[in-house]
Amino acid sequence: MTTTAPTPTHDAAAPHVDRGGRRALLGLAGLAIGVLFLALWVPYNVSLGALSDLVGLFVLIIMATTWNLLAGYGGLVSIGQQAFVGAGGYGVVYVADQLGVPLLAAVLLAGVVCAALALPTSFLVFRLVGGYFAIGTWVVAEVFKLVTTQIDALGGGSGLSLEAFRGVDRTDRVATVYWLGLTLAVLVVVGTYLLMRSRMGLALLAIRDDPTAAASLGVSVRRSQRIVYVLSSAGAGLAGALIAINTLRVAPDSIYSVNYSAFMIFIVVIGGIGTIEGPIIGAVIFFVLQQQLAQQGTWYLVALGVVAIVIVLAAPRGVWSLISRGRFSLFPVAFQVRRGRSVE
Amino acid sequence: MDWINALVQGLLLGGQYTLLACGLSLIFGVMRIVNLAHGALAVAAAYVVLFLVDSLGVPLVLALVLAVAVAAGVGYALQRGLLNAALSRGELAPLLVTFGLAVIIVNVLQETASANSRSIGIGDLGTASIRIVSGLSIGVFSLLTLVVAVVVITGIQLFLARTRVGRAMRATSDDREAAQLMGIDDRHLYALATAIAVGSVALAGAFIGMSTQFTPGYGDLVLIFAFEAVIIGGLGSLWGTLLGGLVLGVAQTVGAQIDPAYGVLVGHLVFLAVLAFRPSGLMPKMVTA
Amino acid sequence: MLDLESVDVHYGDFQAIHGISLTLDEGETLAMMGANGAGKSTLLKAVSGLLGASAGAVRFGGHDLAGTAPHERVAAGISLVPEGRRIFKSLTVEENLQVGGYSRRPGPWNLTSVFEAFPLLAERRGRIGTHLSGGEQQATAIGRALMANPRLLLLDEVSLGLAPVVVKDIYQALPVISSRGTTVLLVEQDVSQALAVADHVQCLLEGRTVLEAPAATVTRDDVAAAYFGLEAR
Amino acid sequence: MRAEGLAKRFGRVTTANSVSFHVSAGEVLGVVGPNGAGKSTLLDLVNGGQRPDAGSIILDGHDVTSLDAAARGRRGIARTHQIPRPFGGLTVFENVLVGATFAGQSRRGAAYERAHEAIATAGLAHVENVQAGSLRLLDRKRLELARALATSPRLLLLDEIAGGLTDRELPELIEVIARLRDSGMAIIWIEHIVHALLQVVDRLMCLAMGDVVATGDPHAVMRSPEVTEVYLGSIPEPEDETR
Amino acid sequence: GSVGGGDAESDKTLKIGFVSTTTGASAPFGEANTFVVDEMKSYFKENPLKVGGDTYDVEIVVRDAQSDSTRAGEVASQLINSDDVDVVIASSTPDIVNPVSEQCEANSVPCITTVAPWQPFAIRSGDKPADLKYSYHFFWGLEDVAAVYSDIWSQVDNNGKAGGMFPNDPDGQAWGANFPALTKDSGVTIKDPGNYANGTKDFSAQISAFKGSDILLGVPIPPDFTTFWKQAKQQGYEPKVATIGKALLFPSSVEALGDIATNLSSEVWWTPTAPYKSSLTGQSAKELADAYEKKTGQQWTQPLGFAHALFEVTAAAVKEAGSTDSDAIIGAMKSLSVPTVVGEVTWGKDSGIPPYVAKTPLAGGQWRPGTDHPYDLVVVSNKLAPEVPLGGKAEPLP
Ligand SMILES: Nc1ncnc2c1ncn2[C@@H]1O[C@H](COP(=O)(O)OP(=O)(O)OP(=O)(O)O)[C@@H](O)[C@H]1O
Ligand SMILES: Nc1ncnc2c1ncn2[C@@H]1O[C@H](COP(=O)(O)OP(=O)(O)OP(=O)(O)O)[C@@H](O)[C@H]1O
Ligand SMILES: [Mg+2]
Ligand SMILES: [Mg+2]
Repeated sequence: MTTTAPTPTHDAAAPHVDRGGRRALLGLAGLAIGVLFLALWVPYNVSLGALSDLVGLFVLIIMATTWNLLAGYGGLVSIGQQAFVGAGGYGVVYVADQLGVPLLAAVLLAGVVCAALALPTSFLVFRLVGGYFAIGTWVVAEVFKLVTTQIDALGGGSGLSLEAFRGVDRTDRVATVYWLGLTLAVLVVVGTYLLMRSRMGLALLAIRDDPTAAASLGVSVRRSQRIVYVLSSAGAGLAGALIAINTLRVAPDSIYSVNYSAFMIFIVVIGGIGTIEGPIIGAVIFFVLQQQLAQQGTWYLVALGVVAIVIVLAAPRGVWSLISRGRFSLFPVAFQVRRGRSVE
Repeated sequence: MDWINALVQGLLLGGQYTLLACGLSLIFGVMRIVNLAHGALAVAAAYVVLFLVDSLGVPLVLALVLAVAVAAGVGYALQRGLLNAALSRGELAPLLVTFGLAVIIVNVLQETASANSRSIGIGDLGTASIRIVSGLSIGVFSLLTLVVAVVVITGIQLFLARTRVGRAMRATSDDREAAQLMGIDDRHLYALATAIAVGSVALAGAFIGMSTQFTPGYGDLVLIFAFEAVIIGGLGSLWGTLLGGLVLGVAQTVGAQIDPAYGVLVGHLVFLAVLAFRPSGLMPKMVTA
Repeated sequence: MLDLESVDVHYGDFQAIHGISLTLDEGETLAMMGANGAGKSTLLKAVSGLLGASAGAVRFGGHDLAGTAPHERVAAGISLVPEGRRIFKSLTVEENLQVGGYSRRPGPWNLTSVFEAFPLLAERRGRIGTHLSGGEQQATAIGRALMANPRLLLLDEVSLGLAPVVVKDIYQALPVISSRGTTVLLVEQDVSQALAVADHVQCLLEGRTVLEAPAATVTRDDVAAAYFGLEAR
Repeated sequence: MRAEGLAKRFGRVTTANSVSFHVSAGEVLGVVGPNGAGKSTLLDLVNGGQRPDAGSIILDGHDVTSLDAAARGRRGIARTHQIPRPFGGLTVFENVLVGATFAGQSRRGAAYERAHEAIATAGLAHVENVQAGSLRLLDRKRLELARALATSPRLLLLDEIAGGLTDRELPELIEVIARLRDSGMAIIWIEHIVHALLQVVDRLMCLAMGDVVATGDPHAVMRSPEVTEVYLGSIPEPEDETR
Repeated sequence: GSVGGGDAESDKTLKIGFVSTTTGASAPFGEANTFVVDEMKSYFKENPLKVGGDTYDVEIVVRDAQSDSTRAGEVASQLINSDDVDVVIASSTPDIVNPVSEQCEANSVPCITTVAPWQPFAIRSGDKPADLKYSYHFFWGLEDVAAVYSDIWSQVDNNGKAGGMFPNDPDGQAWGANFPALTKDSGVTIKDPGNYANGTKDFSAQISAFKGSDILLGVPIPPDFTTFWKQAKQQGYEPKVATIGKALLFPSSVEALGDIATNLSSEVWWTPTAPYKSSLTGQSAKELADAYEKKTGQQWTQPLGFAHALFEVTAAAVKEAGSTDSDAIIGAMKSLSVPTVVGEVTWGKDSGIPPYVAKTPLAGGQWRPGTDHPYDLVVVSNKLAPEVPLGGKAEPLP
């Protein structure tokens, strides 16, 4: 149905919408080079220990990226994503050891299990908003933990060791986990990027800013948020699975620790919430801090606390915005209107 | 009788949760800050009391008063120095700042006071009880905690509902800029709110310190219960927080009576059930804080 | 009583007000007019202290207000009814008014006199802010500002969104307010309403004064002409 | 669109008390009424932002009462909010694109085109790349309109979009509304600026206390004694509402 | 190159990686570690290890597991893969030693652990001991602690009924699963209402279940025991004897209980009065404890001796192996026997336990108001370790 003829002033220049296509390609090319470097050069030139540490970095990237998807784009600030880190960790051990699924498939299956758990959970936690949602998700994570400790097949309160990897050559094992971690991290980041460039991304941004207005414009608020919650929980599950196959053991208090959520918040806020780049940069910062300062024991943790406070107060939009100054983006999702001749 | 006992002990336990939760409720209600440092602050206050009593020989009651005063001062400074700034930097900033604070407090305590368990000695008071019938006794100290919790929460509630400053606090919570236009110094009022909250946390911490042993990291173990009490009750209603604390306490003891494994779990499940059926809590906005 | 001397106001890099001066004597009413975005609200914010002037001076009763916070200006007798009402959503109407009196300045306005002036509020005294309609909110906002017994009342588009009956009422109340010794600085779109109550008129265009005259000497067309400046780009 | 017997209560406050009305394609229904009469609430009920306690809403012969706001949006009901609710973190274009994409055109190119058109109609082209959060009030109101238009609505609900416009800006808006009507859109317009309303509306409805006081020919309605009494205020009391 | 080709090897240095717990909830377990590591560093500096004909420098790399199980696995992996340690040692709670051992198994690096009863260490999933090749553990088992507890109970008049407080953690699970069978012979039946979650704030359910039981036993964490014990007093549950693991391990937690700590009993794995000597420094248990108290100003704690013994065992194993090669060390461990400051540690001696476990002597003690310290741990049972002198007889609770 035609409703209006555009007013004459604006006829002249045909506007076109720029989504940073060229620069996006550049960004992706840069990323691809970085990934190739990590995939093909690094493994042959650093120690096994460094490789195994880097898995920790990939875990952080996955956790932060998916948490950013949830909070930064979906507007759902959760402090309970450790529920799925834990479920993913236990999931991979259970599926690999008890069901005998090959390890790589077991990791993916753990992600699927988490998605399946997240779906019913969402019906409960979505009744809550804001601070209530945050605390509610935390409690849900505690429930996940307590229920896990009641299941004998999962080792009750003691935890489980991963046996599927026993007897695998050390180099093979570290290399497998490393490449798997890298692959998953890349998939999660690229997947998030593509999601944000899709219709869904636009819907999410609208919902984050004003759900009521979004609804009246035809956006299915609940459905979109639910999809994001399920996806990001699956991501947290993958991270948990990676942790488990890297450390070879899961214990309830540890794998369901609320610290994971604290770290996710730390990384995302420090890096820059609501951007694709922010969580990656934040993860690198956090990783470096962890590697450099962990020897200092207590003081390391104090330093972490101080860094969190200082950065948040000094650069509330995160480190990425300090670097980019809002002028460019490696992963552009914004729509920029350009006109041949300006009408202004 | 076991069940009645579970119920009564649950109410007493609820007193402890309530006492811990009222500061949280105030900060959450007035500034929407999810204060992750709450547990750490409580424990820090317990160490202050311990230090005053054990090292300086200050009488316990005086030590409590001093600790509350010190904590209130710390709360005021914290708000003016850090949290006000964090508040103006988006909703996640306070979350991260309080988390950072918690980590700092816990680890500085560990460096200075060591990781050993401590307790604030209260002698026979800790074990004294009133026997109602066989199989049902009420611990004097638990009862005292409940009474103190009710007194503190009533005090804060009346303050918010009835006084000029309390009203101004709620107004500031609604709209900071508009509050300034009413002649309200918003930063000062927020700092006052935090001072009151942290003061009450100090009291809660001291009572925890008297009832059990604590280590620098102990606060994390109880923080979630305090949050649950606040939220079961409903945002901004301190009566709700009291009700929430009691409901949670009873849920845990009754759950434990079914099977000790279920104590904490049933508490969480009741919390989730309340939210599923009444997402804004049991008593939202009786007086909005 | 209120003196602005070549005041500049910036939002970051953007200069919204360019060297505006004005003088307002005790008990006078000044109507500030101008198209959307002319800088009227910005000027009021600068007077109430929500924004700082980047150059020039804002003087009230002879004192330079530079560096005084909004709440201190309220204590000195400046009250702003902000654009968009901004009432306290979780407080009742009555509590909103009480908070308005937070600074405890003495004067004719108190709960009773405000309820007298706005009977519609008296009826809804117990209702909380979220449950008020737009007009009810506006009335509350004005009443709230009066509770501070201001010497200078700044009104930013108070008739926006109000039923004609309420608008009429407010404009009937204005002379009463100023007759009680309150100086009024009024921002208004409705030219005839404004001209009816104002002593002086000042028109802004893109942050600069383009017309300044006693209300009695100005016609609707003069004001429209001042607006023309904008259209002529 | 037809509404039958709509009722809505908030606790003790009745904001709609069995309200029935209709509006057809190519028609503008004006709504006036004292503040707090329940006008905005009525729009909420029509667009699905709130559920009525009773009554039904029929769009093109289909009962849509049970649909939520998003579904109704996709069926062609769009609204503007009295207090603008922009997506502050998105640019104006992106704001409008949301409407164009989810309730209008799902194909990307078509959605872009729709968004450009809506922006042009609402006169927002000069700020299309600006973050909506930093817009001033007038542009926010225009944005409300643009977003609603982008959904290609068949029923447009306008809530006080003329407030704050200058004497020069008003005619432009009226012209836009007239053009929209002529293109076959059904429009419900709430406004307190009566003289503006009178220039385009085909019928006028006056609400008070959740009841329809008068409805029909605009001028006749405005002259009716009930309306004069409750709305225009010929009697000294500002509003005649009893609880 | 090959994956992980960035490694660099160095010779004639023994590199020991120590997974410690200096921060977090289990920090009290690691309190003595810093002291021991400092002592060992200066000891080895002056006395490099003589292995065969060679002299080996000893380097100690400490990493903090922050009381977190996952972190323990990570730091163990770092020690192995980044720091290239020759041996990993770890102590304190199954939550820490198990993930460390898993890493060593996966990376084929010798691992020596202690301070966790052998059952929760060995039984990782299901109910069979795991098949471990690189991990060697020394400590006692539940059968020992059960024997010690039975001995203490037998010294006090009781009705043969016991209440057990077992949390839902590795220790609590192992105790709850094993104790009833182990104490049956001594005629004591244990009432176990079920494993509760750590951090439980109300024990009314347990207290009403335990009423009428003269004996109390359990492995709660310290704050939980304090809560329990005070509530028990309030609600009128007064057992005649209480033997509690973990919660009564550290003097500070006993002190924190105040008066109601008197005569509570606990197992004693190490005490300065034991007649053992360090095979490295020659210090007696008493001298080690005194040195610790002098340097830190804190009362000695039991993990002190075991932290020291970890280094004794490691040094002995490397000497026996003749090199730092992991297979050689593993070979040596199989039948290693070392006299340490916690007693004789010998692998491959006991047939009833997994081959990678060596048992250490265990006594029982009771906390009594002391002279130098507020509370002293007085040995009241030495049935399993007759060489440890008794300090008295078990007394009933006041
Ligand atoms: N927070 C802000 N940040 C940046 N620019 C702003 C901000 N607020 C207003 N402006 C700009 O300052 C100029 C003056 O705005 P102001 O709100 O004072 O206008 P106004 O005359 O009150 O208009 P209106 O009739 O719309 O209320 C406008 O160009 C506006 O875009
Ligand atoms: N959520 C709510 N709970 C209780 N009362 C409400 C709620 N929302 C609106 N109301 C009340 O319903 C009445 C109608 O409100 P509505 O916003 O529809 O009025 P309106 O006709 O649009 O007025 P205005 O012209 O001032 O915008 C008002 O009296 C208002 O106080
Ligand atoms: Mg304005
Ligand atoms: Mg309205």
